[in-house]
Amino acid sequence: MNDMRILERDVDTNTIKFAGRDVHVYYGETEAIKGIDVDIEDKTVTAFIGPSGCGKSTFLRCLNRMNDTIDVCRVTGKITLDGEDIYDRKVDPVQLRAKVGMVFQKPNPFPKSIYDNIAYGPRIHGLAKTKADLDDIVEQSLRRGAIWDEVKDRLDAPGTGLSGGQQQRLCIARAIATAPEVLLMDEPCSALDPIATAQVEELIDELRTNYSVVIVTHSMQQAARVSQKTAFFHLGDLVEFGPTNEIFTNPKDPRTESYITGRIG
Amino acid sequence: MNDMRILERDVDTNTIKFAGRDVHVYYGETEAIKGIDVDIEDKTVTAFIGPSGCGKSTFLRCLNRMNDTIDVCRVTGKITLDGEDIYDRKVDPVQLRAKVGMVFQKPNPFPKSIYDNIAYGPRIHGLAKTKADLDDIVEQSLRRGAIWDEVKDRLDAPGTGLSGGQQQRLCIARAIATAPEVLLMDEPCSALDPIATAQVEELIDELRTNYSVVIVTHSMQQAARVSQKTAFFHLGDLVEFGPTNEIFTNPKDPRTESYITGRIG
Amino acid sequence: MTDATAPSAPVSGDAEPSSLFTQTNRTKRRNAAEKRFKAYGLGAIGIGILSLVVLLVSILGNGLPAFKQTYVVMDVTLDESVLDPNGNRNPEDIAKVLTFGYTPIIRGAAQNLVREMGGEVEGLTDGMIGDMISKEAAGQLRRFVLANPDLIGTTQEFKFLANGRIDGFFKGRVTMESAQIDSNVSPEQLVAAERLAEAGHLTTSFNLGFLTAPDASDQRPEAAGLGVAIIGSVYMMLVVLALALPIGVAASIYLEEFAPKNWITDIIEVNISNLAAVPSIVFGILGLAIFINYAHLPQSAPIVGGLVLTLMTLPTIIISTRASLKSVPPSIKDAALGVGASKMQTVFHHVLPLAMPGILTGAIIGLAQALGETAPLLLIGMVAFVRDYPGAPPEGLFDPSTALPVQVYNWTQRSDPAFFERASGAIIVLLVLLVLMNLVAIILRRRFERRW
Amino acid sequence: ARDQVQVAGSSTVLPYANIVAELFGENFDFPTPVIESGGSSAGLKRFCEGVGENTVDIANASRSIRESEIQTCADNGVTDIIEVRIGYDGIVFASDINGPAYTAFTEAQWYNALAQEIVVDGALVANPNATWADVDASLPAEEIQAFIPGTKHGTREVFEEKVLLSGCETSGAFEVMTGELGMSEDDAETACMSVRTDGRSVDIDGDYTETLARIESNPSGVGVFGLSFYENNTAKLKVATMGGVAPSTETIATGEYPVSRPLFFYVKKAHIGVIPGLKEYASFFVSDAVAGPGGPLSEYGLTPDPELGQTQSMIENEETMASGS
Amino acid sequence: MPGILLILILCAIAAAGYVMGRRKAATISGDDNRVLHSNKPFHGANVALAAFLSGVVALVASGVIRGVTGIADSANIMTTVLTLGAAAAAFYVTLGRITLDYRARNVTEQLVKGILIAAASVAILTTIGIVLSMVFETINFFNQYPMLDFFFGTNWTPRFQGDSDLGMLPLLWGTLYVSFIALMVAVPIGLFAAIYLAEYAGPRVRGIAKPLLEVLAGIPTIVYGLFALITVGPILRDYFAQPMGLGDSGSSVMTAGLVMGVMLIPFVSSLSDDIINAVPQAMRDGSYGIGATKSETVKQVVLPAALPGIVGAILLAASRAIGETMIVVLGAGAAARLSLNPFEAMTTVTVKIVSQLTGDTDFASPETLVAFALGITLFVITLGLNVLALYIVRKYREQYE
Ligand SMILES: Nc1ncnc2c1ncn2[C@@H]1O[C@H](COP(=O)(O)OP(=O)(O)OP(=O)(O)O)[C@@H](O)[C@H]1O
Ligand SMILES: Nc1ncnc2c1ncn2[C@@H]1O[C@H](COP(=O)(O)OP(=O)(O)OP(=O)(O)O)[C@@H](O)[C@H]1O
Ligand SMILES: [Mg+2]
Ligand SMILES: [Mg+2]
Repeated sequence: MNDMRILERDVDTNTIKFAGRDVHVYYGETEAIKGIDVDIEDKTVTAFIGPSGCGKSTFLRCLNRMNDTIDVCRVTGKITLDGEDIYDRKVDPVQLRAKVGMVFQKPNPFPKSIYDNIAYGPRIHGLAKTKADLDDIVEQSLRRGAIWDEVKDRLDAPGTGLSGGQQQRLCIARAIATAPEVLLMDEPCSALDPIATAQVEELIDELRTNYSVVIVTHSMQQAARVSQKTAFFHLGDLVEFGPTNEIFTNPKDPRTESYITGRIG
Repeated sequence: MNDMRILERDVDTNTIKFAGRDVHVYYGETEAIKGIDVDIEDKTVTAFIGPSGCGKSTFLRCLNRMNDTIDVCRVTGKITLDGEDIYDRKVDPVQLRAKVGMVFQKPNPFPKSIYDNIAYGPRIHGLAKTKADLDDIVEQSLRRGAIWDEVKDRLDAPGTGLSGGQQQRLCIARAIATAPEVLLMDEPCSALDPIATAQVEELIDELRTNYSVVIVTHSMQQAARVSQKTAFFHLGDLVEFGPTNEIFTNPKDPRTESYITGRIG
Repeated sequence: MTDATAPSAPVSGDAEPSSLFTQTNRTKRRNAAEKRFKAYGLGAIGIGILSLVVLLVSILGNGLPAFKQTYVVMDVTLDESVLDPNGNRNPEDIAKVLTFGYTPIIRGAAQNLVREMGGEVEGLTDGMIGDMISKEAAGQLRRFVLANPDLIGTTQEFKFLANGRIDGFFKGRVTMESAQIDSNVSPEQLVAAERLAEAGHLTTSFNLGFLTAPDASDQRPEAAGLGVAIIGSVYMMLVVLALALPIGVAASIYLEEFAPKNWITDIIEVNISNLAAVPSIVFGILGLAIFINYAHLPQSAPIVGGLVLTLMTLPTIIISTRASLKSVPPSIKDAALGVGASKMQTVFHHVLPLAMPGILTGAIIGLAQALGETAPLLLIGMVAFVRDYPGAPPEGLFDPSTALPVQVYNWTQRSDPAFFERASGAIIVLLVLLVLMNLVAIILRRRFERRW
Repeated sequence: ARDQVQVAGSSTVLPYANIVAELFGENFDFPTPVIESGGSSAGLKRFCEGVGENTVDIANASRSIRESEIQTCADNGVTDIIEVRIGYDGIVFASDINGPAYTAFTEAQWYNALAQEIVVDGALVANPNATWADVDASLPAEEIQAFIPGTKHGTREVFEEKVLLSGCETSGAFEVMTGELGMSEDDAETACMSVRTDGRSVDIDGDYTETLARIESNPSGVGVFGLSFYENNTAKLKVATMGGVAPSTETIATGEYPVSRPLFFYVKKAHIGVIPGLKEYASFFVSDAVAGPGGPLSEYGLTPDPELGQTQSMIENEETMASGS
Repeated sequence: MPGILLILILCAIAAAGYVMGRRKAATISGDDNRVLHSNKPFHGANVALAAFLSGVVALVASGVIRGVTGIADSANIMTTVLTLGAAAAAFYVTLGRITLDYRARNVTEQLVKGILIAAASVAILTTIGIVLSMVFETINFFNQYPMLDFFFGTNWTPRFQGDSDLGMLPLLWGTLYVSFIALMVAVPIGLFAAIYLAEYAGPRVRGIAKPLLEVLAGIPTIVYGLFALITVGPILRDYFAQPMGLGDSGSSVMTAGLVMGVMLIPFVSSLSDDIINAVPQAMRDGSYGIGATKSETVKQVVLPAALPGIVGAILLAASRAIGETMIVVLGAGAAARLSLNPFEAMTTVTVKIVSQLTGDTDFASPETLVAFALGITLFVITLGLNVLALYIVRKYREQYE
């Protein structure tokens, strides 16, 4: 199903996918992101790390304009996707979000059945011609989300009746079911046990060959394991951005260093 | 304020706080907890570990009868707190929950100001005589929840406008504000950065001197760091329960071992 | 939000590591408050249901008799000299004999019947006997003769309505004592009626006519029925349902989900709540001005009534729909937007289903209001005396008709007490219609009512 | 095109119009006319809205049309109006059948019981009477509690003019006011017709059934009713004589019973020939068989108009108000 | 009715448009949704909607033209031609526009949004209509009656012959008083009932009790009125008013208010119940987890979160209370009076609007026209109250996630 797209995409490698220039984000009066410049490459996993409340989620939500839904939130500066300004008035945020999928920090399954949770995206995007196609997409997504075994017997049960970690994986599966070009994941493994975490990390790695993935994480180890690029945020600033191994082994900014060395576990 | 309590409690040490006997929990037809016997000691940190969906949260919610709020949920067997059956018909779940506080897996701040989020509990339990008392409790709780610095200037802002990790710490602060005898924490550090995690772990350690703490975590390291006892859940069974160092160094059950050794990070 | 359980209790009392079985004073107080609170809730529902029961009992008590009716069965000789004076069976000539001509025939037949039974009732005059039969009978007989001209000259058996007072006698509304002082009925008539009943000429049976017949004038309460009113009400509800619900929901969706939040939407919001407070008769003024005087729609027509009621129910539906749209958690919307659903899709696929219970509640309450409203119909000509049935829809929507609440209103104003019973009967019909109409909504609502 | 006659107007005329419409539908091939109620005022307003299918053909009225209304009509193109007087409506004073013995009243007693201010010892004072016995010792010693038509009712006009004003005059109060107290005739009339507002007199904006219900829940009260309403409820109400005359269609027809008023309907001439059955309905209404003595209308309580024949010929010739007067 | 036939034809055109649009989109994309900007159904819906809406707009426009110019029935042909022509044109144009990049979804959604806006403007148009249909007569009234006397007069005594006192204050007072009492009954009972239904009752009790309470809203008001007059009024008079020396009127503000309150219960209870039910369970869990009782949770967490909806429900009830006539007529009597005593008869603006409009007086007289002035005044006053309510909601609104 998805192969055609994938083939087409293989042409360009590691070009810049997202470019942010002087991005500021305000919640009402307070400035949550204080002027950020960043280039996110295609076919790369980029990790956002930083202390809680530093603006990781906020910036992540800028990348697919999810911040549009918060009344008090205002974004200035320029963010481009494949060279096109995503905050341009002509850009259809819906189309943008279809390209740029998202897994939210708090798992938010639809109050529908597990099946419908996954099938919703493919349905509205017309990705399945037949019911069998759709069944197939649902199964594949759930498998890749590492939750198929747990839910295969209860696809009709409500998605909200799952455990915390299951909901999180359901949301991951939901996000990849629409085959987006970029996947934004806000702490996708926070509620997962090590085994499930490993499976999701595998998935991320697999996605990387074709898509671009941005992941917010609090686990330095995870960032080190899965990402090629790491961005360190601090109090709304992008303090440091570079290849992951460099950041972890040889941080340039003292704040980065203290954050990384202050690490635990 | 709380000192009086603490003094009196110091008398008995490491007695059994919670005892579960043949506890089964059903969601409608499906059995989520399949007959568990467990003794949770006072002044001890007990960690619940196990793969996602194995029933940790479910069992945790049994301990303060939060499962009462789920219509389809049914609990059988016996759970005692200080020797008293908490599922006895004469027991008032409200009083139970005042004694047994809880931090939920998904942060759920009230749609109120940050101040009111914390003050709510002390108010209903009448823990503060004056406004100053209350201010004091709020500040202390937020400090211990490691979030005071971030929110001290915006106590009137809504709690729902915080970042994911901030909300989680707010909920921790909210839970300790009522000074419960037992604190149940469902993955309290999942959305926290390492520094905040360390602070929360410190808090847990501090609480241990007077209270009993039960914590669900996916991080083996965290379990090892903070807990004295560890329970390993698997598919609704309590596979192994014992002193933390024993479980981690010398697991008796092959399932425990494979879970622990399969660990990552 | 300050609370009754504000910090006031001594802390030391609680410090005791207490047993779960012994409640602290504060807990006792809080639990007592809890019990009280719950009792208030139960009491509130109790009061509501009790009121309902009281009202229903009184309605049923007054109205159920309307579903029964007393009939007189008797033979009538269709006298040719009166009915077809020319003797040529020409329908046109027969039609020239008005009901005034038929009345003496029926009265005569009734007199014969009573006299033949023997056992003179003292003081019973011929006039009194004639008055025992409904005035409706003449019309009934005339229709029969016009339809069957060949039967003129023969004797046929007819089942006529008994006069309202006689009917009331068999329902307990009229008694011998009351007849004594009632100038419209005499005890002698009642005695005669009893005899007729014994002889089987006077029977009481289910009153189908009450549901099917059109209204009747003040002189014939026994003949008055709800046929036209039921059709009119159903037509109007069709119009309201087809317009108010979609328009109301669409308007709410726009205002709640799409409209920019600025002073214009504030004005619209205030304005809509304000429309709900506009007295319903004002909507009648509006309907008269717009639909009849400007758009030239016919008077007394269900289409106009439906349109006016639509405008009147819109605020109710909009307010309730908006309230429930507002209560859908934003995280659900985020989830949908996050997988690339457009705002429109988000609303229609996720928000609306979650808001459905509130929308249906609005519909239930709005329709209840629309179904029971009289005042706005006053000005567009539907508070009227209509005896011809409107046609089948859609044309029938433009024919004159009345509505159930109008019939209730009219009947309670009539002087003959028999109409009061009919009015209560009409209320029963109205409530049954209401429940039937809402049943779908109630069942649907129960399906959507799930807490996630 | 509309094929039924459309009538609007007075709720006092309504029952009579209903009876006629029903008979008309039964006896003719035309559809039964649609009779709306809502008051003379609203009916005439609709009537005067213009000429055309979406306006009414006939307005029922419990009073004659006013000059200003004729003007409005004319402004909207409704120029030719046929005025039809159908008979007289008697207004009676009745009380609960088991209540106190209110059996005979005079206008003066009503004036003294209900006026805002009455003349006592040559001076105008706020009405001090609390019981009927205060007004006249021959009346029962019961609290005054009168249920009279609301100020929007045509009946109220009759009540004020034919009972209060005439009571004011016969009791001599009017003379005192215009004479000793030096009031102008207009002021005196207004004073005579002002009803007390301390709750002893209750305005009924609804219909006679409401008055009846009020009397039932307050049996010492006296209410004002239409004759036909009373005749249908003789089992619940007992009527009082006025000035010694008992109300009945006969006494009203002869003018012995003082409190009555004429009822009318107005036909839009421009609709005759356009709306089928309009003229036939009007003629049928005033035909002897219907509106004459012994006809269904008089049976129901309408006092037949002695000059019915004139009205019939007026309709026959389609004489409009202008051409008629 | 040719109009209905025309609408049916339009529906048929729309259906055809859907099928053809969808098919064309499928053809040009080789039945692969991913190369299309918009999903196939949107292309279909786009054609269908465009054709249908153009037709309807043309139909309405020609109707308005007919209404304005007064061209009679013969112009029906013109209407038909115009309507079908517009529909066909739109059909052709939108079908032709379908390309791979054509943003059918956006266009369709714009069209739908247009429909939504049109629906929302019905409410606005209604308001304008109401104001327009009353303002001229109101001006007429004020030409005949001094404005100051109307607004500030404390005397309401219309006379049949004219020369009346038409001060609206007693009516306004009555309106506020009756509504206040009705709300004092309906709001606590309704709210408590809603809370019980949403938080305490099991699904079965709730499934039965809620619809039952809703029947209260469907009982014709005349029944309530008679109940007030015959039952409640005498009881209040005999057991409360007379023993307390507060007068002996059978009909009183209290009677009408109590009975009206009962009628309004479902307005508050049903709507509030839905709103309360929609508050996420996590909110409650948070509160229970701290050891709050159910009632504390309801009072301090659930109700504040549900406040906007509940205020909406109360406003609706208040609106009905202000607009109600029958109960007031029968229950409260018809006496316009400024008094604090709840056991005295009073009347309301709405009642007087109805009675002044439906009586027998001259329709051009101030006694009739005052109804319009009353209507407009009431409109303005309730507008003020609504602004106040909006302000309160804004201030105390608590948004959950
Ligand atoms: N409300 C519910 N209704 C039905 N099933 C439920 C509900 N909540 C949990 N379950 C099921 O019960 C099982 C145990 O769930 P629980 O939440 O206790 O898992 P957990 O150990 O906390 O997992 P995690 O680490 O993912 O949070 C899971 O299979 C889950 O799907
Ligand atoms: N809706 C909102 N309204 C107001 N302030 C907000 C809102 N959301 C976030 N903030 C504030 O913006 C800042 C950045 O928040 P953000 O959610 O981006 O943090 P984060 O880096 O994702 O933190 P975490 O790791 O805790 O999730 C925080 O100070 C937070 O309090
Ligand atoms: Mg975050
Ligand atoms: Mg869990």
